[in-house]
Amino acid sequence: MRLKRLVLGAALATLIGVPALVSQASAETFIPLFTYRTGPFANSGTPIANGMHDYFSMLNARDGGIGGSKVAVEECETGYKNEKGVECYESVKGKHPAIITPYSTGITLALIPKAAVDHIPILSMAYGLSASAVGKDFPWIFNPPATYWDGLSIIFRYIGGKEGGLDKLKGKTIGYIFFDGGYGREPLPLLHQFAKDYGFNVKEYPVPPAQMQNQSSIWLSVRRDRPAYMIMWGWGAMNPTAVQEAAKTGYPMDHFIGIWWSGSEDDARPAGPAGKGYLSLNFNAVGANFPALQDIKKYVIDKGNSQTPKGQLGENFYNRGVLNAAVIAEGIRNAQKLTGKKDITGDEMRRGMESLKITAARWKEIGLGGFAAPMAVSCSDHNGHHSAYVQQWDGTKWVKVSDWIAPMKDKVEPLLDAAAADYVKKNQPWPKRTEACDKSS
Amino acid sequence: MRAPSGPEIAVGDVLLSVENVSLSFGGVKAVTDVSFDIRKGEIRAIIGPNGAGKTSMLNVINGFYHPQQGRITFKGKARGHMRPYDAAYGGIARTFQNVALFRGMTALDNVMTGRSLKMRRGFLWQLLRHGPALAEEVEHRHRVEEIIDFLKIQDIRRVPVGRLPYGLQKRVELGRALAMEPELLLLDEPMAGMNIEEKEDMSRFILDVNDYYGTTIALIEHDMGVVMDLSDRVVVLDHGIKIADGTPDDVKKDQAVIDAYLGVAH
Amino acid sequence: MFYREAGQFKTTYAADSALFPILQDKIGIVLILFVAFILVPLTASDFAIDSILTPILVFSLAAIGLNLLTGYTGLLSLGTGGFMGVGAYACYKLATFFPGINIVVLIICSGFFAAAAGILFGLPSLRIKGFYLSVATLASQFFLSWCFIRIPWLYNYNVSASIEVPTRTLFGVPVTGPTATPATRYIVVLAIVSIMTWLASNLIRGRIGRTWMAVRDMDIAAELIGIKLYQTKLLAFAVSSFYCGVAGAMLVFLWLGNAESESFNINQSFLILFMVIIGGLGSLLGSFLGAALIWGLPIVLRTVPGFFNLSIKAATVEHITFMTLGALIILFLIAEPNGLARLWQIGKQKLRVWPFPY
Amino acid sequence: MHLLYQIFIDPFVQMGTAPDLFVQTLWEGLVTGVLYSLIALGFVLIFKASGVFNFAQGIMVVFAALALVGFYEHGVPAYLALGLTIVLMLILAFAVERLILRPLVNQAEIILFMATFGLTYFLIGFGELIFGGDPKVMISGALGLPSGSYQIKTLGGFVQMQKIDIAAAIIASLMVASLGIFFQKTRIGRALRAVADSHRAALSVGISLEQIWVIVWFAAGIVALATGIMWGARSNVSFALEIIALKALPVLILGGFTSIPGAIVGGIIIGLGEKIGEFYWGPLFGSGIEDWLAYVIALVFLLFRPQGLFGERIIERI
Repeated sequence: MRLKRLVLGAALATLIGVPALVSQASAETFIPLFTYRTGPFANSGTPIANGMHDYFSMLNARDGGIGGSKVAVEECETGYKNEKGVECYESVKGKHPAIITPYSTGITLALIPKAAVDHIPILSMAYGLSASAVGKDFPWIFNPPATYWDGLSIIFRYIGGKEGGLDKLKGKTIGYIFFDGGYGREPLPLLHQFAKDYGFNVKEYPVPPAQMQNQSSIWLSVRRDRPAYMIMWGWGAMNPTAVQEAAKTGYPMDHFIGIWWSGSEDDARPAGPAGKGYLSLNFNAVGANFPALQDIKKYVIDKGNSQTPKGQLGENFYNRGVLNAAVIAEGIRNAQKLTGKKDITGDEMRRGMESLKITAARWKEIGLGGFAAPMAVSCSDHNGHHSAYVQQWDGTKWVKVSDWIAPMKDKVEPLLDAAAADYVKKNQPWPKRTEACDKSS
Repeated sequence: MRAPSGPEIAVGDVLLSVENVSLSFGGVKAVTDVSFDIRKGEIRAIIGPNGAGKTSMLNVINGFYHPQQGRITFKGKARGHMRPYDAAYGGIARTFQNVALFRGMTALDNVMTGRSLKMRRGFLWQLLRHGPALAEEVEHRHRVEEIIDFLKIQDIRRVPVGRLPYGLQKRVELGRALAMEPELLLLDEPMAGMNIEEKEDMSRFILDVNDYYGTTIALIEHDMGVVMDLSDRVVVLDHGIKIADGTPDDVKKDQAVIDAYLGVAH
Repeated sequence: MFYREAGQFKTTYAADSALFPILQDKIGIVLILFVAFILVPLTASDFAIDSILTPILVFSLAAIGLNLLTGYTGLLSLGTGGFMGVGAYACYKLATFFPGINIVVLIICSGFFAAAAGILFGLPSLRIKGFYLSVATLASQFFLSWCFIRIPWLYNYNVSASIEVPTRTLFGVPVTGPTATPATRYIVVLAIVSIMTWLASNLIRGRIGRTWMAVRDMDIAAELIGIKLYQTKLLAFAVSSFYCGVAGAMLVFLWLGNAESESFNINQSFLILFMVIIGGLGSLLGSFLGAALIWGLPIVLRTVPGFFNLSIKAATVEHITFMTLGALIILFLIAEPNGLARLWQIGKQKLRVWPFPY
Repeated sequence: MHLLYQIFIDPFVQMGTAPDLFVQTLWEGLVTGVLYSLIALGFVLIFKASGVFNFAQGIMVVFAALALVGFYEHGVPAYLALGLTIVLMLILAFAVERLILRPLVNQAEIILFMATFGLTYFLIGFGELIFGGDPKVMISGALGLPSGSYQIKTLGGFVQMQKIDIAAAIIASLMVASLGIFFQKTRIGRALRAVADSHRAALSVGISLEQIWVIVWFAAGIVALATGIMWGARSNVSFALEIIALKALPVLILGGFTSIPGAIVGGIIIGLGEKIGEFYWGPLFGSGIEDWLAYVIALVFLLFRPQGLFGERIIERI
């Protein structure tokens, strides 16, 4: 009886005590980070979250923020779930965020229509809706440095280089193993177009979300179909399982190429020595040998202000997070320059992002020389279609094995424009772009 | 209790006849070649020691079990393979040895379910619960309230039956069967586990049902006194075989019956 | 003292079986509706409406759907998410084919598609019972999720494999799409949920509800008093799926604005089942209470540290939320296995006899 | 016509023309089936003795494996970590009995079922809080489990068998055998069987119900640990494993909720059916049908035998 009363009391107290959500940041730039350190995708999400968080903390500790404005970072745990992502968005949108990074294609898709209404820019760095690169239709969405279609075309350029020409693929089979959701399905149209152009066959191996760790029959099929190359669009627990199963079936690992989201150390490491040779795309450097990363170590990690475990600094996805944060920081600086204001809100941030240019010299200036390719975003092109490189797992770490490879813009852009037009057509009435372009872009 | 001339005058047309029915479960014989009939307006008892196949017999009559052999004729029509609700449609209602009420529902709702068969308004009207649907509901509520008055369970209408004492549950169950306005009412040990007062009440109700509604009743009962007082005719089963059939007085004197009850070896 | 029914005599059976037979309850419900329809949209913040109230209402409707099947008819289903998905995708296709028809009409119509799916996957219930049946519904869940991704026609061949909600208006005001305000969407959801709850309460108070409960409590006896089991069960599947389907359509069109196959996965089914059991099997009110607790509790828990100005890591908060939710579910079950609705009833009973203990 | 050929002829032609792949598929199906069986076994143990449909079995698998790796990562030697994890599972069994089962005794099945949902949530949060949510690499090497594989050149190709899979099959058989001996030969085992029939009967053997609950939950915990090690070694240890545990449900449907041989045979049928179905018929549907195939197999099966593989025919009484 007493227990009953206790429970009742506790329940009532929590229900009544719903606190009002009012808090207003002042003299600072508010940047919410949608992260996931829980759930089946935590392996991919955690290092990225750490990288983003640490870079901003470092800027605050070392420089007192960006251009005199402190960065107020708030993490919102999404667990990679769309509902949670939307909830996070609703809970931060009243606090005037400068920019939002959803870190999930599903959440990005849900936020795209809202962004224009609420005037909040969204940075989906090389994920999300490829078509959102078209600035005329999606003024509020940014997805540099490259789209998935760019990524696929880079993979094919690499394969072409290895084979001595893409025409050599004629009559061969290319296998495509992918996370069976929007993310993994997006490259399919381009893949099939390549198949037509170069005369190869495509074998699709979809991995349903519930089967991420149960891929043995898929790899048996791979053994039967003997594809010349395997291309992977995987995420979360799917990646390490795929690499392990590939090694088990004896698939030649140096013919197995993952997209940039299938290239974390944790993806290749569980396969042990058998995973040696596995390839993946990347657009940021690995390793901690950069002044900015050393500053992170000095100002943040060594001071105990970080959740980063030992050894994660410099790993691929950690650096991906750093890159993401650096792009945001540069966007803020650019916006400050354009507007002359210190604290940046969404409207100004959009202008800052639309004329963002990070040259090799600028990368060097911010202590990240050679960390990533030069990056430029314009009012009409919110992506830039930049280069990426191929890295190979040597059994303990990633090694860069190719030059920076540019995507096949001629193949990608028509697809992009068609996709953007299709999106707009299907979502009528889609708001026409009214935001003016800055001159500098 | 019953007028002495009962058996003779209560004889009417045959309402239901059971002919050479056999039923077995995977080799175990429950009922073997049993035949008897039930006449309109009578109270017919089925008695016998434990495991005699009495309940199986009732289950056969209302279509819950399908006999391997034999034939059942109800209201002059032989019935083929039928489902229990066919029996219910035909006018056979039933109570159970271990009360089979809908435990989560109130007494009133339990009795109201007995009216389901008679309610005609379709799904859309039910959704709106206005006009004809409400009128129908109210009309049937009147009939149900009559039964509730008749069984004197007015005060427990709103109580979920799971919380009622056993005797009252039995009464509610009788009410549910009566709500179906059956022509033939099957009662499976209506007085099991009751004290003497409750038994008297229940006997009264059974007789009243028989008199007042003219319902034909077939009942299984262990209490010989009750059986002899209530019933017009008695059929006796033992190990699935019919060993006697006749008026209570005849049956009482039957040697096979006495042996069966005293457990004389065959 | 104030909550007494003494002196309120009913003179007709119709009044006796009314939804709120007691005057105080009538006043109460009018008050609640006033607050919900008028006060809340005027005063509550966008976050409160869009992240707490609207989802609670949407999930309540799905919970009512599941409750009709599991709580009232006793058929345990783990396929709620799939049926919600059928509603959502049906609504999306309908909106594509009939852009001229009002979106609210389409949302309701999409329920019929879910009902058809419910009947189809309810067919095994004729032979299979209990936990065994729940596995049959699990099959429907996984099969439907698979369809939502593998049949591109369902999402109009969108490259993103997800469905996007176009802007549609009602009386000139946008109710779906990004320009619809949270308050507008909330009012539409509230209206649909209120009406459908009322209809459900009509059903369960009448013949159909009684036959459902009879099948739940003792299917054999129900059959013997003339209830056709398979018709009754299939009707329950159909009505239940209809409710779930409408909830699914509202989830996409009036709340999230976008969805993919994963929005209707097995976890969604479990979430709704939680709501039903915690709220109370066989209680419409319980469906609301359960949805409010299961959806609202994590949000409340997440805001608690901020309330006390504690800086706890987002992930830690999430872990603790999980633990607390799990512990609370167990605690509630121990305290009152019949759910929040039963607690509510006990409270009302106490109020009725107050200040005397009995 | 072509479709009919693809459905009814082509798969069998493939089986004939590439027998090595067919044998490999059978092997994969068998190994997966054994792992499904192990999860189902945990369910059966608990259901048999306490009538609780333990939804948390899947998360117990993850929790046990996570704890094992977690201890090891904190510098505990592998075998000691194994011992510590076993102790942890014992503590869990005690806690479950004391905090969940005892207060909920005599409640309806669905309430207990729901309580195990609560337990699932709790263990997810607790596990991630203590050991972290990031996936871990199973310490199969440190535990002395074999790695690498045997390649048998045969049938015009080769059949590859992972040593860890062979070990999984052997350990699973040992586990089943020892459980069988435990149930048949020991006093506690007999009591457990008695309790499955009647709780009062168990009391007469002189063992309290509470003790029995602790024992079965502990046994289920050990089974979960074994499952976690084996499956963790195949991919890695992460919370995504939990969803695979749902596959135990169709296994239970086939084998019945109370039959240990049923769980084993059911698991193997589901494993084989799923792999063969996916490999030979999957491409017709664009692959990836494994997601629901197991449930559909179970469903079709149920329609013909509602009582399951080893269940007795139900005679309804009233």
